[in-house]
Amino acid sequence: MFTLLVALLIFSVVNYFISKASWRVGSIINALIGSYLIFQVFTIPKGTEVTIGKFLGETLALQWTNAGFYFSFVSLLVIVAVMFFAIKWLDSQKHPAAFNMFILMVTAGSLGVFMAKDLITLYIFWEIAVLSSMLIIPMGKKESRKAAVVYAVMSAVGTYMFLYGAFMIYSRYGTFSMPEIAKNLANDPSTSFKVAVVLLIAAAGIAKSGIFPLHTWLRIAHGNAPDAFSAVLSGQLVKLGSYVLMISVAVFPSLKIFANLKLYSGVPAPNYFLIALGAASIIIGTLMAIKQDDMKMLIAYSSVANGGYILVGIGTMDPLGFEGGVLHVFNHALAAAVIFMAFASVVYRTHTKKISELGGLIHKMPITYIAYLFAIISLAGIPPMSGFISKWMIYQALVRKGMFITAAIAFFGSIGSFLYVFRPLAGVFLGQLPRKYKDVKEVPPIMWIPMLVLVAISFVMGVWPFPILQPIENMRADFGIAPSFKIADAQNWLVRGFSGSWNPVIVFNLFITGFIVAYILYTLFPKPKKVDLLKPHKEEGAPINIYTSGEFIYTPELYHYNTKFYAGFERMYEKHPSWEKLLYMLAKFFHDVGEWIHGWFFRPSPSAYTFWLAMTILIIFWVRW
Amino acid sequence: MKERTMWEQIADSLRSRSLWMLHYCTGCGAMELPPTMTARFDMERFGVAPMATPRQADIMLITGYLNTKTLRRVIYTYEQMADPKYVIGFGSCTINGGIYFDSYSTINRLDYYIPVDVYIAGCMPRPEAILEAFNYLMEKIRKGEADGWKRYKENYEWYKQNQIRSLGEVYVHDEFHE
Amino acid sequence: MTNSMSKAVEVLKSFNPFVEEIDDREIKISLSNDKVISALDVLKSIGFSHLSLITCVDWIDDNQFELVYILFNWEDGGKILVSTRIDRSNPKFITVKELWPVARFYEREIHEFFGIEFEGNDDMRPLFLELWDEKPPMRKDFDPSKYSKEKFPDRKYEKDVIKEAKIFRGEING
Amino acid sequence: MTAVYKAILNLVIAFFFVISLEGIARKITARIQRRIGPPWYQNFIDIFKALSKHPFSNGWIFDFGVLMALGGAIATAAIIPMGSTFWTPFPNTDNFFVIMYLFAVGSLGMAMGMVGSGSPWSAIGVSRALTQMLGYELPYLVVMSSVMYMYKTSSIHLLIEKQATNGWNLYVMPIGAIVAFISLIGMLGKKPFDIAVAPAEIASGPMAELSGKYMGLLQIMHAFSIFVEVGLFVDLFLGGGSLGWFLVKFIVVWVLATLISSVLPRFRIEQMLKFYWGVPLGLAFLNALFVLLGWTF
Amino acid sequence: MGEVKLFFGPNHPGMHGNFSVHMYVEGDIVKRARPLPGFLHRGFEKLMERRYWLSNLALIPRICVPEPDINEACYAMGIEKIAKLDVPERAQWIRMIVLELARMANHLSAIGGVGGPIGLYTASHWGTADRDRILDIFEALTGARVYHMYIIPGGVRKNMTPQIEEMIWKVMDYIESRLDDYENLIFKNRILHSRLKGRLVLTREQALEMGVTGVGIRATGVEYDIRKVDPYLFYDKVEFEVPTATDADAFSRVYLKFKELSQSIKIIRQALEKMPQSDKVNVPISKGSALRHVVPKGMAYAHIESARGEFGFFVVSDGKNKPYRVAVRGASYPQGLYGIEKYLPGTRIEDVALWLATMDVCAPEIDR
Repeated sequence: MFTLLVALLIFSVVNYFISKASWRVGSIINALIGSYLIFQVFTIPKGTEVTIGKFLGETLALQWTNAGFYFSFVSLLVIVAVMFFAIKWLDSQKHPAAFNMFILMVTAGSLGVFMAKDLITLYIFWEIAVLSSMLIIPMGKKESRKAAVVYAVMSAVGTYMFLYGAFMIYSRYGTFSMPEIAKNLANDPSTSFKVAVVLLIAAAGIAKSGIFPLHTWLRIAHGNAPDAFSAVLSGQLVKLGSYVLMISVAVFPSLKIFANLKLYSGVPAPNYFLIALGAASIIIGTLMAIKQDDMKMLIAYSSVANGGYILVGIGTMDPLGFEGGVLHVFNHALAAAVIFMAFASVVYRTHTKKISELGGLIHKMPITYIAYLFAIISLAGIPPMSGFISKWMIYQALVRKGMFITAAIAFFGSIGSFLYVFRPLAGVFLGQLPRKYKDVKEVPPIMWIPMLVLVAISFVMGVWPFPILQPIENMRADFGIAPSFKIADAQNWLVRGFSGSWNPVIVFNLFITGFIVAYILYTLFPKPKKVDLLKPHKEEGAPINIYTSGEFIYTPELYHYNTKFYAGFERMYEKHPSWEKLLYMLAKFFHDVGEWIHGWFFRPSPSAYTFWLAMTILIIFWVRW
Repeated sequence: MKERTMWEQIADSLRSRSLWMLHYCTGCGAMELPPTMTARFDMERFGVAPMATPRQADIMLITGYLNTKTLRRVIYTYEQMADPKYVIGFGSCTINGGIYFDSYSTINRLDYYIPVDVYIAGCMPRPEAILEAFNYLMEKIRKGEADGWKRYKENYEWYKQNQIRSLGEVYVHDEFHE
Repeated sequence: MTNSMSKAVEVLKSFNPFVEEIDDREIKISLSNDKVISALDVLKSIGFSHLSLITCVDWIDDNQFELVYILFNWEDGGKILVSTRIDRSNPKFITVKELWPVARFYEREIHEFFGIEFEGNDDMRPLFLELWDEKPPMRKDFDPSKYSKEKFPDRKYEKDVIKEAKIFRGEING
Repeated sequence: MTAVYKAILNLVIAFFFVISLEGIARKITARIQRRIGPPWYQNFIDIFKALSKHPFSNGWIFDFGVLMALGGAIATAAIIPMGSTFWTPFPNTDNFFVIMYLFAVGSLGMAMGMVGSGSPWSAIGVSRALTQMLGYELPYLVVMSSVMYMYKTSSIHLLIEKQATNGWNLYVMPIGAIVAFISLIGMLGKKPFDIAVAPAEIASGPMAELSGKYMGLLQIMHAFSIFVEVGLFVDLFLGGGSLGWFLVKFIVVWVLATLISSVLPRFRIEQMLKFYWGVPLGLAFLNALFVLLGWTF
Repeated sequence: MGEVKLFFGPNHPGMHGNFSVHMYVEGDIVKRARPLPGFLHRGFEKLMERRYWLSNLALIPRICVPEPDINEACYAMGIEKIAKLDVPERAQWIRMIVLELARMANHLSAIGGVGGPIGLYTASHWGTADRDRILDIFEALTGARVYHMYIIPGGVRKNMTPQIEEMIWKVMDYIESRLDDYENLIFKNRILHSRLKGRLVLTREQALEMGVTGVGIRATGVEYDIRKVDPYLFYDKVEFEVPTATDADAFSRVYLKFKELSQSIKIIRQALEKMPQSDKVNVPISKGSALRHVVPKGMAYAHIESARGEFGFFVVSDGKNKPYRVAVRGASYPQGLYGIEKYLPGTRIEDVALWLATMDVCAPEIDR
């Protein structure tokens, strides 16, 4: 395993030089390596352990667990899809070679995180992933540099809290190894220490997966990263955070550790805190996503909300909730990756990411549209896509535990997700095509095939979820979250909840039957006459032939409703308190203080320098004597 | 006239009993429509109901005089309606210009521009007359004789030429429509 | 004459008005066209603040247009018709949209139907007519009947058909 | 195999029964407005007439949206239990959340197809419909969660069975039932909440571009939706009973909703949200609290 | 981009009559609006110049459809002013009754018409059905339901029989008994309050600047009613109040119409009581056959308080048998054109229909 990671890291540098010669060859090699890795993760036997070095007298090791396998597999799916996507997409970028290098580093870093057995190894690979992704974000765009800084700072806030936690643990137990820590924590009498440690470790996850107080970087980083890389950011890198959150509540078995801290329906207090943060993220993510005009920022906020779902699900430590949360990792990774790739395709062709400047692209980019459509069906949690299964599980857990307020927030987020995913659908793909895009073409197959493959995986897992549920069941067994029954009952084709079950195959068949019946009804009756929505583009002086109140309209872009799509709803929270604004105010305050000090101490005049020199000497002498 | 198939006969009989009219008051005859729709005369009894847009409507009521500005919209709207579609001309203005026969802005006969299935005489026609006209139209549809939409297709060139003669152009471009 | 009207006549003395009494609450004041705007300003300030109508009469025999501003006093119900005549061959006048903003539309209408230009009122796009290709229709020398006959064909009735035409039964389709 | 027959019976009942009821609702509204109103079978004529016309299609996504809407509605209607375990086509799949989300397929299909028509009126209508969904679903789902929490099951036929021993939920948790009924009116798109298709404001919104058979298919879809919405309410709050009783209760709920809607004007969109997120949501949480504390009848 | 261009009309269900508002919206806020009238333009003023003084009677009711009698009354009063005619007293009373009935008919359909935009269709059904009772009176009195051609220069066309008087009494009692139902259905409805109260406020300054008359200005708290300020007919001989409100919003405008209904009933009852019995209800405007009717040279402006505000006819005669010029002051001209352009921006899409309904924008009298 370690050789694999090291080889990846070394080859990423080699690939830089290959890509310098021909970036296309480099990216093809990347894609092949990625595909190989997907097969590779299946071959590694579970429980393999490799020692990689020593730190403070502790061995650093890698371990291949069920959780690591699941997360690696999901990550690789996303990364490989993006790698294939990039083979063509990179020609719109200025630094394809650097992209090829860093994306391979990100892969290595993330795999390392999922393989890490101890906190320090995790930290090292974490930083590799974060720093290499940070270097991709500003690629070629000056205005994105600030985004990279925000991303790094937010990440660092989390990471240093994580490190602090890790060293607190070390100073008390003298170990970094996670299984050891879990054992020690369970027996530790000091509650405050345990709470502090768990929350500090979780802080890295909170920062990375964009949970409430540290969610602000998502919008900036996702919005400004290179378009295809946003798919990796949202689909894969954010999941590192979910992994750490899972570590902090499941690998360190919170049910056992905080057995005396259970407040209500068997959920420990720190988990409550995390669930509350998750719920806040759901609300903030949903509300903010609904009002975004930039389509990438919209999905960035939706990642905040979905990160909240994952945290809520895992945080309940309920068999169903945990499985739902972990499955949601998979669903959201695939859906967000496809959505960002679809947007990257749109930007690739139209060079804008503002919803208000687009429209009617379905006439020109139908395949991208299909990919986007199925991705949002999954994201909104509508059967027969797999997104529904995880939401169903999370609801089951919440209702079973009687957590009504969290459940209401989860429902709000779920219905809110209809609103925000529909907005780009209506504003970008449907409606009227603006004149300036009348010569836009569909993206080449190498760009749409990865999207369709991911969509197909999500679809198949929605109809027959048992292959993906099995590793999750294994994981749950590892963490000892006792199942009272088998959730994924593949013999009876059932997914079982705490009471009541459903059969994804029947649901899918019903849907298909309904669709076929509808289609038969449709064909029975007279054939429709086509209304050519593109007529104003083709023919000068032809009015738009749809309902226009009887008047004549010739300008398609004026007859396309995409600005302030939910105006009535957006108006309700126009003047909302904003965490982001508060952070900005703080940043501005510190900046001003710095400026002030800078201005005070470093006046650009010789006399000032002389004065301060004299003062310094005086102080030194005063201290000396 | 061609023989209708059984399906067409059934369809025609259904169409006759569910007439959705376009909610468009082109002239003053629309003033007697609310009484016809409401409690006193209640034309929903016969399945006649107002509809919002031309796409859904079956009948278009030309409720009185049409000036050239309205006629353009009427033609445009008529072409947006789904086949089969029927037109009822209200009042003498649609028949021969009525009291506005010498006006510089109103047309004098409607069937010169779009085919009309039923005319109602009078200015303005009473609700009873409107109901009678609806019943007559229903009967015509049932018998398959209300074929204005077919005539419009067959004589499209003729109608277009008449429209251009009176209107100049149908799809007007002016500062409102750019 | 109501109080306000006598006062108005009093105030307008300096403008050389020609005052005609139509009714006990309605007078007509004719002014030369350079004094109209200031007279309207004065009238507005003494209570005739409601502009009922601006209209125009085409005196083709005198080759003049008569512009009539009808003002109304909400306090005692006095009506004043302020009238002025302008040249018909080069019809131009000054807008009163600063006094009454709504006058913009009255003037636009007069421009459309009589062809009078109002200086200061830029918005003179056609309002009621569309693609109008003749002289302004309200002028006396425009014959609507002829225009209608040319443009809008009429239904031709033959003598014996009229009796049998079941117009009501709708059987006379073209 | 019996499941398939039962599902077909579901669909047949949904079609004939609900469309007759829609005609009867028109009749009731007409009586309130002091008119005679159309015959009860008028809606059948309307639908088949619409299907027989030669429609316009605004592109393939328009067709696909309509098919998806109807398909989703058919799929959902086929799962709904009709008042007893015997009349439950798929006892393993009649989970509440499955029904709610399967139902959303139809809504999404309709929204997509209608916006795909390219008309801004439709887009405005769809944006209103989705916003409205945010309004009524929230109190409804909270009430439903408390029902499911109380009976420890989310399977509809089990909930019906539990009511047979425990008494109707209408008596057990009257507050919840009232909130659910208010939400039901919004779900049905009846009068104070028919914001999405307000004809005088946005020219019937999503339906602005529908012609001929598209209109007909969507009316059939609407009938299935009503069957799902009212059927769920009857199942969850008015106990079970034989198929006949189920239909009788269905009629009662439907007529009540029609009566209420015929004397109310419609809300503006944010007034609707404020309304739903005010008293009904509060009551829903109160109901949940009562359930948690065991204070049910 | 960003703004969407929508046409509210002519073929829009929220549009009463044939009129178009062309609006640029952002979200659901109207950013700019422009009226597009002229769909009902028939060239009335031109056509009147081509017809004899009395033939015009057939033409003028058609200027404003919901309330045609005001046209006849204005036209007749204008001619009477120029010709200095004395109209028989009974004819004046009958005219008053007819005008008030017309006002009631218009108000009933307007109150019902507010039901359309806000979805309270029951109100429109009730309103229209009750309006039909008034149309029955007209039918008995004049022979026609909508266009009556009843008020002619010099009086009214036919005398009012005692049976008709009795019928009017009955209908007035009936409508008065219905007022409570309206109050309960419409004006006590909380949802309707939330829709209309505080919306579309037109302050007094704005109303005066625009020249809005009728309920539009009375809703700002001013008792500006031509029946009181400039009494015509015998309005100075009957007792009635001019209801006013201070909110100046859409609700108060509708509510004022409702209040005026009972005032109209009061006026009609007084008129029926005070009306002298006589057979003489008209005087010829000049000697000779109808074709040779001439009106002396002169010009006059006659205006009355219609249901929508000040409605006036400016009549010019050159002493021949045809009018030289007739100009019409439509009551909804200011709010229908200037008001839409100036004061509609900033409101919502759903308020546009309410503006048209509560401000009583009547397209035919704008277009003529």
